Amino acid sequence: MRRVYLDHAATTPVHPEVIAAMLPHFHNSFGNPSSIHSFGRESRQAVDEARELVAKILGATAREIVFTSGGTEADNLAIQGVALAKKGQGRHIITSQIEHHAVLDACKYLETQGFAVTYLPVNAEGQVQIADVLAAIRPDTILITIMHANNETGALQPIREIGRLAKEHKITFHTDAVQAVGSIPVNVDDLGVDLLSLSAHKFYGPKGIGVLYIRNGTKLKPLYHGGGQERKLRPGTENHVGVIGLAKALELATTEMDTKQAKIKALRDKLMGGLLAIPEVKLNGHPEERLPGNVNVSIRYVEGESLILSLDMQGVAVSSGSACTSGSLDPSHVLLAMGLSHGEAHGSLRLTLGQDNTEEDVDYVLGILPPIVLRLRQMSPLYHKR
Amino acid sequence: MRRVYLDHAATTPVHPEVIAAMLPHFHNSFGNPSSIHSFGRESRQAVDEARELVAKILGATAREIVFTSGGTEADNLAIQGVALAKKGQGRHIITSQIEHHAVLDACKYLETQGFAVTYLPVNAEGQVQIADVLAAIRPDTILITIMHANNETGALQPIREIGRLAKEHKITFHTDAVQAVGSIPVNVDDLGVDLLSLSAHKFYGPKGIGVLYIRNGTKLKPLYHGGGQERKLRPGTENHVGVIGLAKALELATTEMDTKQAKIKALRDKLMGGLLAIPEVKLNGHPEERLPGNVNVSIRYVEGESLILSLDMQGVAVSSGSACTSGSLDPSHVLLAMGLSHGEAHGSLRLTLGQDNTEEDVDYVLGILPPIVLRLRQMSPLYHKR
Amino acid sequence: MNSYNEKVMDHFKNPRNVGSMDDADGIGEVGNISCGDIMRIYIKVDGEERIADIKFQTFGCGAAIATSSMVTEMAKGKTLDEALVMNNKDVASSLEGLPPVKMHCSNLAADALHAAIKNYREQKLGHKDISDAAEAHTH
Amino acid sequence: MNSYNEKVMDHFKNPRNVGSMDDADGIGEVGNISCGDIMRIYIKVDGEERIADIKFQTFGCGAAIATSSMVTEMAKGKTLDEALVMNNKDVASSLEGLPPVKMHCSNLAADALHAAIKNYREQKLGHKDISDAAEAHTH
Ligand SMILES: Cc1ncc(COP(=O)(O)O)c(C=O)c1O
Ligand SMILES: Cc1ncc(COP(=O)(O)O)c(C=O)c1O
Ligand code: FES
Ligand code: FES
Repeated sequence: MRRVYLDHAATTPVHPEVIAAMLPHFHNSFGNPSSIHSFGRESRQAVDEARELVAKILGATAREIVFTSGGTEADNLAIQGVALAKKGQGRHIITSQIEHHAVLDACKYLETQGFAVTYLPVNAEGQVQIADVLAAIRPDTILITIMHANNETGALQPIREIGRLAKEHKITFHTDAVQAVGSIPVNVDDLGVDLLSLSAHKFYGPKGIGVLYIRNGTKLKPLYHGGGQERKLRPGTENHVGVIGLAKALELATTEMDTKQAKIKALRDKLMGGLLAIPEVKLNGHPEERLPGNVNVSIRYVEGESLILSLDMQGVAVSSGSACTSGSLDPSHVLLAMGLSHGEAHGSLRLTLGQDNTEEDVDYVLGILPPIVLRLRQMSPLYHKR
Repeated sequence: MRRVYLDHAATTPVHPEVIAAMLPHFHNSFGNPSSIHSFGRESRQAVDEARELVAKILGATAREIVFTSGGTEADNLAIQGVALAKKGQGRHIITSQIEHHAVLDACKYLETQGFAVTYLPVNAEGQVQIADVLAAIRPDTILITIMHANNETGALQPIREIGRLAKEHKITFHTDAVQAVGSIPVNVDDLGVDLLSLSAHKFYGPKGIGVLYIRNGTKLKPLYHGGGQERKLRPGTENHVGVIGLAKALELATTEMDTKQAKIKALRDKLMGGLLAIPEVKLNGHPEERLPGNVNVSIRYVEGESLILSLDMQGVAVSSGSACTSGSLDPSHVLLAMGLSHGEAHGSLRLTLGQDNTEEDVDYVLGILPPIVLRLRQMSPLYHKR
Repeated sequence: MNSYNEKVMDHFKNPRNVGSMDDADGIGEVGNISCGDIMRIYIKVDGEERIADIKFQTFGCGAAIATSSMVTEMAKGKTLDEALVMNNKDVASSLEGLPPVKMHCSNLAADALHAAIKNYREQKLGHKDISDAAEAHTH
Repeated sequence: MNSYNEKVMDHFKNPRNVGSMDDADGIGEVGNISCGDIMRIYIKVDGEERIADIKFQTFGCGAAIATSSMVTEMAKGKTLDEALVMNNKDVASSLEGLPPVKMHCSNLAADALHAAIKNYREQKLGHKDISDAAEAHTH
């Protein structure tokens, strides 16, 4: 059976060149980067080089790059770390209703610790409005955290504008760029962010490794304590293999990014067109200002999981809502925030394309999906009631 | 030049069979374990199997195993997590002066948050005394955290006895078994622990992955928040490759452990004998109750780093103090707690053997070390003053 | 949540008794308040108060579809009283279990059946018209 | 801390002027309070108050040994007054830099030299005996 992977927003396969870059460091150059002997120095050098490379690509300096165990940790370190460091100055945080759970749940935790959080709404296209950010700013606002691109709809947020506002008001600004990095250009100065999270497994790197970019001078306290690694902000023996893989993956993803992403976007547009040609299918998120690989549609009268399972039975991997919230049954908080009805949110489908997808993949999906939709609709009491 | 790695307590090379077990999961079975399609289910199954295996080896059940990004995170999750969960019941914690920085620094952090910590002394052989534990217990003691084997001297601690005491007094008991797991048998029921930390890179697994064992019923709060992974105790996309590698490494390390460790111990004893034959060299830590691969000696009149560099110039990798505290200049807190003088602590050398070391390795080290010691002593003002 | 057993998958792939009924004697519809999914059951009752025919329509997840299919299989041929003692657990165990987070999905099945029986009885007593199917909400 | 440059490693591997002096004109010993390491410098002073010969003994890390070696090289042949204006930074930069965490190690070098000069001058003034070398403590 043909297998078509259209869930690159959930995770990506590790690129063969990334595997090749990591491989020698498992068994040959395996030293602890903190050891002073030659085995350790080799690892230290590899970590240093990787850090330089990541910094260069993001427009940062090496000491502003802190490696974490992934996006969730980077988000938590940013949000809880700033809260811990600045709680003397204020206890108000601004975020949005469409953030990833790593951000939302960190904020909800802080609410239990005496912080006040404003969850900004979004418009029907899934975008935060800059006027809402401005209106939410209070004298005691210490942090704004708004994602760069949404993980469900791919909708891009006005990070530059928020960056400018944050600077004017001297508020620390974090962006969760986990979905953006590797798909669109990301430069920390251009965006005007103080903190930025990314995660390697979203751009053909390994799982379990990410970065928190921390602009020099940003006040932040660590969440856990131990050896002096990562300037004490994230102690523990460095996962040097992961770091090497992350840097290599980032380098590959950002080399000829325009060409690669244009190809992905062309396929995506074809897929989007085909899906929207099915009756009563509606696009979620902004039609243009979205990640090049993302389509998100609501298919009326059909429930998401049945759709995924049916596609899966024919070899096609897609998702509904966010794959990160395994076991969650609630309809997507992102789509609800955009004003979708429960039924529309529950019948959403996210298809996210990647570098290896082909036109045949798109044709295959467009071929099998309509009969599946028809079958499920015929099973649905809502379809008959309409 | 011959290269001899004698720093297995700092980290180990990943075993070729572990690499082989991980390799297919980078690019082929790469799905996000939380995805419901077949790519996700494959990863989920691999993670589930790994969890079962780890649980079985430790004498635990699968749901008691929480994967973390390493030993430092496991220690912090255990200590801060219990403190957060039980602060209503009491705010006193008992630990020892010889813990790893991941434990010590987590405790020191809690002291700034209104907790009281007792740092138990050790005897001259580097072992915590059970009577001291008993004497330290207070009505408001919520946690005892004592390491299983020390990372510098390899000295084994009376975990079973402390486990019994903790149970009698209904106090949660955590052990940092990062150095013990893979070198000696570790069974959670046998030890009577509620929480136990381990880290894969200490037993021929990859870096950046560890486990916190959490006995059913133990109260613990997470340190960061996000998706529902690892029963919400440690959210974030699972590093399934790391998990698979950890389980495989643990399986290999615990298969025929007796035979493997007896071989290591025999080499260690030869090395230890040879080192102690050098004048004014003294063993640190208990002569018998120590990890099979560990030798730790103080070489009088000589400073540790110069010794390491000199050995490194001849291809031999060893350490002084703990490799985990890169950039730290203080003499080992462990050796000072054992009553060593500053000079003795500063001239300590830790040699830790592993599965691949040979008799030739030991002979080589015993051949080159005496002239190095002599040279450094002749450079030392202390040697001349004696 | 991502591993249904083979029996569940079989009922998801080839659901028994899907469809509607123009001349149903009773219709039950329930909505699941945990997730908002909806199930509707149509029954045809014979002279001995047995379920002679049964059909379902479901807007819901894989587990919801599989349990709908299973409950119709189990109910067919039973008397109404027999059908009323069947509960949600029975349906789940006939499917050889559901993943823990999916247990709540099985709540729909027996409840929709019971609602259909209730609807049939109310009509017989002349309380209600067939056209407004008994609607109920469950956990 | 784990990457010394080549120049530092050269001085560590082949330290210049190691040893003691039986007939020293001045001896300086300093201990580093950051780490407890110890450096001792012996000088022989000629009639023009020039450092005719110099030796060191060090109990310390790689950086301590390399800076000891470097400071003796730099001091040799200088007048005492010239030697007194040399500071720790000069030594570190002659070694083309030290890792940040090792900068404090270079504190020993110039200080030990200055202590030796002080010891020589105090003896000349008859204040002190050669046998108790001037001891100082630095950061
Ligand atoms: C926007 C966003 N933020 C954070 C995360 C969490 O990253 P990780 O899975 O590396 O913990 C994800 C994906 O999982 C994401 O899509
Ligand atoms: C006893 C002990 N605890 C904790 C750790 C920390 O583990 P990790 O390096 O995986 O963070 C180490 C080693 O680094 C250790 O030896
Ligand atoms: S999730 Fe709604 S019935 Fe299963
Ligand atoms: S560490 Fe003591 S002098 Fe360098």
